[in-house]
Amino acid sequence: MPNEHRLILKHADQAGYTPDIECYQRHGGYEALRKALATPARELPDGKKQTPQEVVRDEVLKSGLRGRGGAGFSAGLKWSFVDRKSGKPIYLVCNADESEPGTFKDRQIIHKDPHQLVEGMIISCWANDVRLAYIYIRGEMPHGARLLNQALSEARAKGFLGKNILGTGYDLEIHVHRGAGAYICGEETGLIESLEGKRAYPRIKPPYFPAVLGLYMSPTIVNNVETLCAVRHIVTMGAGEYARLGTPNNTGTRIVSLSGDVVRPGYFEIEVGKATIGELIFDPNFGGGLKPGRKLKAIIPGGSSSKVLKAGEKFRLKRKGADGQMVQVETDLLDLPYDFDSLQQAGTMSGSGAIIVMDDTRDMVDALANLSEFYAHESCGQCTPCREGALWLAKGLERLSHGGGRSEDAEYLLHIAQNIQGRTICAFGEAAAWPVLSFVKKFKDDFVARGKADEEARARGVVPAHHH
Amino acid sequence: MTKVVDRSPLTFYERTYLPAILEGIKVTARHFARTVKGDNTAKDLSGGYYPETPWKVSEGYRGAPYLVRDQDGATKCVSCQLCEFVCPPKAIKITPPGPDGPGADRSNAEKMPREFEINMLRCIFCGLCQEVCPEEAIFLQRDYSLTGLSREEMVYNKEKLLRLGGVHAGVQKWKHKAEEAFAQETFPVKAG
Amino acid sequence: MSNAVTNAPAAPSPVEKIRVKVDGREIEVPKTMPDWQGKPQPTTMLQACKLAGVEVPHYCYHPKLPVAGNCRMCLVEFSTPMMDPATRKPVVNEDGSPKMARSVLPYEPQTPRGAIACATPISPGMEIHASSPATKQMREAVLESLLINHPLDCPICDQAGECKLQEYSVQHGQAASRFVEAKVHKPKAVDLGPRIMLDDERCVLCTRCIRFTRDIAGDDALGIVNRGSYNTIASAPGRSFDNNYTLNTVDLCPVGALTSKDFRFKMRVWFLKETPSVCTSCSTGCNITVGSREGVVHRYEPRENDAVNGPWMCDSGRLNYRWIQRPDRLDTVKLRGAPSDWAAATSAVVSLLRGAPKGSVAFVASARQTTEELWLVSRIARQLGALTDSVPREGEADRLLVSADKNPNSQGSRLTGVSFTEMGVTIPEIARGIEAGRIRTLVVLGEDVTKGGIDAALLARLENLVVADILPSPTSEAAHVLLPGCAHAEKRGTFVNGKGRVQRFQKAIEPRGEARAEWEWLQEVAVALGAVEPSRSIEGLFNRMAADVPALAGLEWARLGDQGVSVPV
Amino acid sequence: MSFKVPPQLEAQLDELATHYPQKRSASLMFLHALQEHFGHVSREAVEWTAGKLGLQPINVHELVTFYPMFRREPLGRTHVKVCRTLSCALAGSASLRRHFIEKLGLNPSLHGPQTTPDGAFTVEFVECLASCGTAPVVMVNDDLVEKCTTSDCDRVVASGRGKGGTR
Repeated sequence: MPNEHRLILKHADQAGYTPDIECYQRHGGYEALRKALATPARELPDGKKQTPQEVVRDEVLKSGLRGRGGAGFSAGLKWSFVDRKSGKPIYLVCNADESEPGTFKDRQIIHKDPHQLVEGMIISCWANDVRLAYIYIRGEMPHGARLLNQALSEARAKGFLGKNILGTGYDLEIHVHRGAGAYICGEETGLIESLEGKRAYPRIKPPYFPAVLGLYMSPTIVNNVETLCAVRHIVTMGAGEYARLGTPNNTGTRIVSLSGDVVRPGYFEIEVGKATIGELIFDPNFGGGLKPGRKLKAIIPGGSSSKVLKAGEKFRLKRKGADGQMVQVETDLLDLPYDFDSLQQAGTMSGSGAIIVMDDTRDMVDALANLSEFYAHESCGQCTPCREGALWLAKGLERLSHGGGRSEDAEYLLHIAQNIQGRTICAFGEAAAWPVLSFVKKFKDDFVARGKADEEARARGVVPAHHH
Repeated sequence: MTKVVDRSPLTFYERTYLPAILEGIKVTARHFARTVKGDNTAKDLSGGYYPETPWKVSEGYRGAPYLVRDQDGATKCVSCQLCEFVCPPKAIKITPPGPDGPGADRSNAEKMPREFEINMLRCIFCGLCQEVCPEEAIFLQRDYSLTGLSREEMVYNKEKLLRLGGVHAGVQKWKHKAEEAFAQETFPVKAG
Repeated sequence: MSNAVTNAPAAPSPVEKIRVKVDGREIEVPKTMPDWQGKPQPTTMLQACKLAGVEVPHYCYHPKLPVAGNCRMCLVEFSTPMMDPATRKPVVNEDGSPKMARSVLPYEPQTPRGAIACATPISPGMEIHASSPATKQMREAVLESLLINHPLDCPICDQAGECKLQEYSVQHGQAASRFVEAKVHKPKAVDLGPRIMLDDERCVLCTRCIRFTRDIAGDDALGIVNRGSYNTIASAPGRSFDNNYTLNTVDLCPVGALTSKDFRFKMRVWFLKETPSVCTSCSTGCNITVGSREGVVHRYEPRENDAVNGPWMCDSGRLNYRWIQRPDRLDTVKLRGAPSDWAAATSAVVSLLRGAPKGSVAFVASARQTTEELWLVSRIARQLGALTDSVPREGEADRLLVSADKNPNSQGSRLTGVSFTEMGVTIPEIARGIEAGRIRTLVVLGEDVTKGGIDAALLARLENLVVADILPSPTSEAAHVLLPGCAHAEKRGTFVNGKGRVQRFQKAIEPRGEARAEWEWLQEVAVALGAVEPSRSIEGLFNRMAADVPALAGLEWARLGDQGVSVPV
Repeated sequence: MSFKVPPQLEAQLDELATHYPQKRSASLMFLHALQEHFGHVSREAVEWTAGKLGLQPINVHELVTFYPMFRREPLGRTHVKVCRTLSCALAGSASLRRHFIEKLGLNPSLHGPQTTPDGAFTVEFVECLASCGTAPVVMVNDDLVEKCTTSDCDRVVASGRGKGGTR
């Protein structure tokens, strides 16, 4: 039976564990920073020399750490893209704008163990020659912002932050910057624009890749809270040890946020890929199953933007067989290992690690209408397909879910969504389109039936019952 | 396909034109007889006693173009000047309202012509103005008997065109827009 | 200031070329091309397509504005040579041609993916499928999106006829809309500033206006307010959008969102005859297009000329056209106050000049007259030994286009020798000459000299006052011979702008009443006096002048083109 | 009402502006601070911020209208934000909102934020508050009420009625 493997949240929920620096240090806090700063330079077998910073960057790359924010891109590779020759300062921004529906993992770290993030950030900044860094926290977390500010001043007082950190001559300043209720600030270039004091309009890429032209047109690293915390553990454990956690190419631990129709919603830190979706939902250690008498209908596996999975769906996963050859294995939804690659092969993504469970009492039309309203509200409106399409979807779904449906609405919705995905400045286009594409394709009968029923009701002159 | 028209030379009698003249006298005599008997109403279109008996025009007859109002009494024309552009004999002359002209008599149609003139002496009743009109504001109506004592009198102005045109109860798209905007309550629309 | 206005570029240094294919046709394009500021940047797909003669539709892109990439209209499908990930070598087909990889969605490899042509740099061997079915579908979809909340009120929209939404709908759109929801209704007839009216419903949020006013005009006055589908262009509450360049946003606006209050509901653009001309409000000489119908000028619009004004012009110049239609225009030839005709008036002028003793005649010819006219004045004056000058007109300059010299042809006046470097220095001398009775005949073209140093009392001392002008003034009131003149829109000719750009302008409308282009009677007088050989047309006159004036040596009317030619000044 | 930023707050804001290499970056933090102090971001606050940061008023006005947390009108003393998004919706947030609305005598069919006539409460639906594991959640001013029940709602209303003064 799988269990949690708590690394980042090891202490967070322990009785008596407090977010102050003394408590953190009692639990080994800031030792990783000391270790990182003391990293010796090293010579590679090919004779090339690595500075201590390069050694740490190399460790992060070797650890196989993948971004925990949504895209699951290798953190070490992301760092390696940074333009270090521009002569401009390099900035690091912690993306704490946790706003993907279903996700509440960063909240736990920020509220319960803020110093861990601060330590992870200081190490990451040092490893990337960053002198100025920001934590972009969502506006709806005022307590989190206060705790982080508190943690930063405590760290400053102890010499972990500020001028000449721990006597190494390294200077770093970190500031907390509050967002103000815009989901699009989670997109890294939108976040950068917002941090520059503008509307969070994502930038066009090319040319504005953050690693080259980011904050103030300087090279910039944007990492998720959990990713930066993981850096701290990679330094402590060493890349090899960290990479042994999880499964190949899906290393380490990650925090899964579980919500919706389960008995025990909550967050669980697991070794990546070491628990299946079924276990996460049904295992008493995790979700504890559905409410009595209910059956699973659908799950959204990686935050609301990921494509929905239907109960009973089967996927063909590529797996290494006993003889080392790649074989295709038919896998049921519930047997999907919860990792980056398996979910990608299942046509969806693990995104921000948030699972939303829906049981058989749920109406897929209404659920999708709810999500589409979210995306219509959160579209920044910069580029045409998303600005117009997101609201169009929401209006169509609102109509369908409130008695104004037509039998052709399923096709109508697919058509609109198809014209958004892949055509926008940022990935919000996909985020808005994917739920629609997947819900309507996988539950097409529900959508068509809803539309037909409305048509028939209208033909009979009946005012639809569910119109509020 | 070529149709061959009979052009055989006239006979001697035909060349005297007497048979045709006699035929004409016969028709006249018949009508004379009917008039005397008091039975002079025309039974068919071609033989009416115009102007005593007005010509009964068929459905879809293309007479003079007039402007129409909508069912609320508002001028439908928005001075887009497409009819002026398309008019083959250049019979239409529109004076747009300009920046400080009067607004439309419907709140959100924004404009209507300051003056709209059709020179009925030039008009060839072709119907292109009606066809091109995006507002269903001008229609060829069933008037064919246009008379006047001067050229000036034959230039119909906006007021006259609207008076002659009457009401056309069509889709009131500007009104519909206004209603839709009103139903939206506020701008920007608040989420919820 | 931006580099919107640049002089003709110096001989370009050789730029590396790369080969790309546009719609299957291979072309060679420079690796870098000038961006909106003229700085070399990697050539974009859109620029490459343009060089290949393939039009890529767009709304937000404008060659003289920073790239925004938000309208998505220029999405195109493309292929790049396939690379072997291991060897980093191109993969080749059996026939040796490079194997191409079509751009596809990473998560849906069967679905083509577009790139915005306005911002995506080309790479060697790239193939741009500017008219492939996938590209067409993307355009169709973007247009559909732009139209769902658009009011479709073309009949009342001033932009109709020059609207990109209309044009692209015809070229790339669908006949029917699938949209069955209620449209978003945004503010209409928003009073954005003294010259601009905004209809937010028509706006496609391309942000050209915002970028123009921020990055070109230097007045960060516009922005987008609200969010998502409710986004609207606005100025800050209580702030008026009123800099001297606001009307350029009307030209830039690809749709009918920003319209000119001056032109509002005045005339449908398809009736307008477009005549290339030059603005006369200052010595910058912005190139303009005069829009007129049936003898009435309805608007000026800037005409792009990178050597002068780029694609812009100032509001004050643009709106300075109403005087052409003033009801009090001089439109009758008068001799000693009585209506006359051109034959009588011209022969009167000839005879009084012919009989005049040397030094008894002076000319004040406005630097608003054409170069040809000024040259004729100078030739006649030389024949008569007469003093000549123009009246200087100074005002405020700005850092973009407006120059302090408010005469459109000061340089023409100087080059032809009518005035000296310091314009107006001779006028006091002329005044003294009249005072002393030495000067008994004064010929004035296009000036009210009572405001320029020769007052009414002095004019009254003259034996002969010949005045050619457009509008009445105390000087024209005092004229013994009054010759109604033409506005620039009513004749042809050239102006030489402050930087020495010789620019020709064409006739847009017929002159008012008996008014006649000044060069016509000036030439008759000059020929009669033996000062010049006759030319039958403005072309001939210009060429004759160019042969005579050293600074214009070698120029020909035909060579001036619509963009003019620079001469040293 | 004249707009006056107290010196203490101004000093705090001046310090905030030093956190960024470019002053414009501080605009969100300025607006947060001004909203906390004045209860909403007025036009004067926008102009003041613009002047302070060397911006044009439109630059700040753009932000106030983009970020939903900024309010251009005064709100109720107790600001109730009910999470509307999926996990909370599954846990019954629509009935929570209706409970608040009915309890406070507001209009259930109206969308958008509503304030009680006495200025005591503002109730609105907001998008995901990132606490989906404890759905449904409601934010009351700065505090999160997790696994919110109707009796929690009643408690919020009762304690909000107790508060006097204006924000």
